Amino acid sequence: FLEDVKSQAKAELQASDSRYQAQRKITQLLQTELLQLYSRVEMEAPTSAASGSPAGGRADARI
Amino acid sequence: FLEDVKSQAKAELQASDSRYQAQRKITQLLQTELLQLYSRVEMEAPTSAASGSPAGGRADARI
Amino acid sequence: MTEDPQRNFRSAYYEKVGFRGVEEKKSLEILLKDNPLDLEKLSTFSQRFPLPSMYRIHVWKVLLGILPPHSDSHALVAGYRRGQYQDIVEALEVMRYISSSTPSTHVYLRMFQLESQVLPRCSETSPPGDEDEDFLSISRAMKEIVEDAVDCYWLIKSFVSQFQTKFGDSLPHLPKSLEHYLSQEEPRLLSHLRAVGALPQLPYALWFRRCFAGCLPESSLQRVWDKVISGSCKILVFVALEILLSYKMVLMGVSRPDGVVRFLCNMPQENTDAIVTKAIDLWHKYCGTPVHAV
Repeated sequence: FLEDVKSQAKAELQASDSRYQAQRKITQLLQTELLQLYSRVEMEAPTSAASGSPAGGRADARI
Repeated sequence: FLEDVKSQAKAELQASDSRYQAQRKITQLLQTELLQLYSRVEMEAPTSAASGSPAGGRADARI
Repeated sequence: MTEDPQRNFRSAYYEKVGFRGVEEKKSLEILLKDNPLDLEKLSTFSQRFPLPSMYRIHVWKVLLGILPPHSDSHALVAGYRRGQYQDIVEALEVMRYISSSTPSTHVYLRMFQLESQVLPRCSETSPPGDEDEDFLSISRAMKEIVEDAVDCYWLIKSFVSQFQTKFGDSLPHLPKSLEHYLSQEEPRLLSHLRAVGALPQLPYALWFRRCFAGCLPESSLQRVWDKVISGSCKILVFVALEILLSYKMVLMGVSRPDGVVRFLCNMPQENTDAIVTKAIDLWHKYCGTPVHAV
């Protein structure tokens, strides 16, 4: 019976954990995506003189 | 003793849950950030004719 | 005592149409009242009998581990599953991998890729590979069987993952196995297929990697998947075998391998229920009817 309670708890924990793991993968992807987008924006900045500044400004703010 | 096992299981599940909630908050922040960055890039797009396309192009490429 | 052909006929008839079905349904209902559910008994049941359609999705979810054995955890775990599904969809939308106009099967593919950490970079969107096409094919079939999107995604994901883990190593041996049983059942057809060079070109990917998704209509397919989900990949060999046997006359008349392949990839959608029934009988004949664990 004790084993029963334990295995039930384990199954619940695994399901909860799987949700957490998915969330972690999402975070990683979002970070990669943001980094790429920032570097893209910065590369484009020189060509579009004035409008380039917001992106640069934001990047500074994060450092 | 059984109660002991049960309360331990409950604590573990709660810990997993709060890890999930924390991660979810990070995700939400990053998502907001990404949405803002996308709309910024797209607003700049008209001024910098050719170089504006990547952002728009990405969305298209994904569908 | 003399044989009573009339009675035999009648019981055979009832076996097919109803009475046996009622008994089976009752015994499944008893199994489903167990708490915790006995996965071994549930597997054995679905190896032996077709699952009644009203319980199919529930049993699949339990056998695939989407729901745990303890029934009193089902609500909690189902909530977690739903949450996980929603989180992933939301993130993919924000990152513009999907939009409201993306077909659901492609949404499922992106979700699966995200969870397997193989989501291609946006800049590297290449045409879908073989594995992606297999996944999409299975998704399209599952979508016809399962209405709820959350259930559908979890079933596709767990079906594909379990199939790969459990049977990945056996898959390369299935064509040889098919050849073996064909030589037992219909050696002339085997020699013909070999002689025209069709044997190595049979649609093994469609049969053994996609588990007949896109080949059989869903009503027949789900009875095959009952067996796969409860632990047998051998059934796939017997379905393929029964397809070959059923269309023996047609196939004997085709003398080019591409003709054979074309026919089998677009096989007639009638009689597929009978083909599956005969395939299951053959499978029980060669591999035995499972009584205990499989």
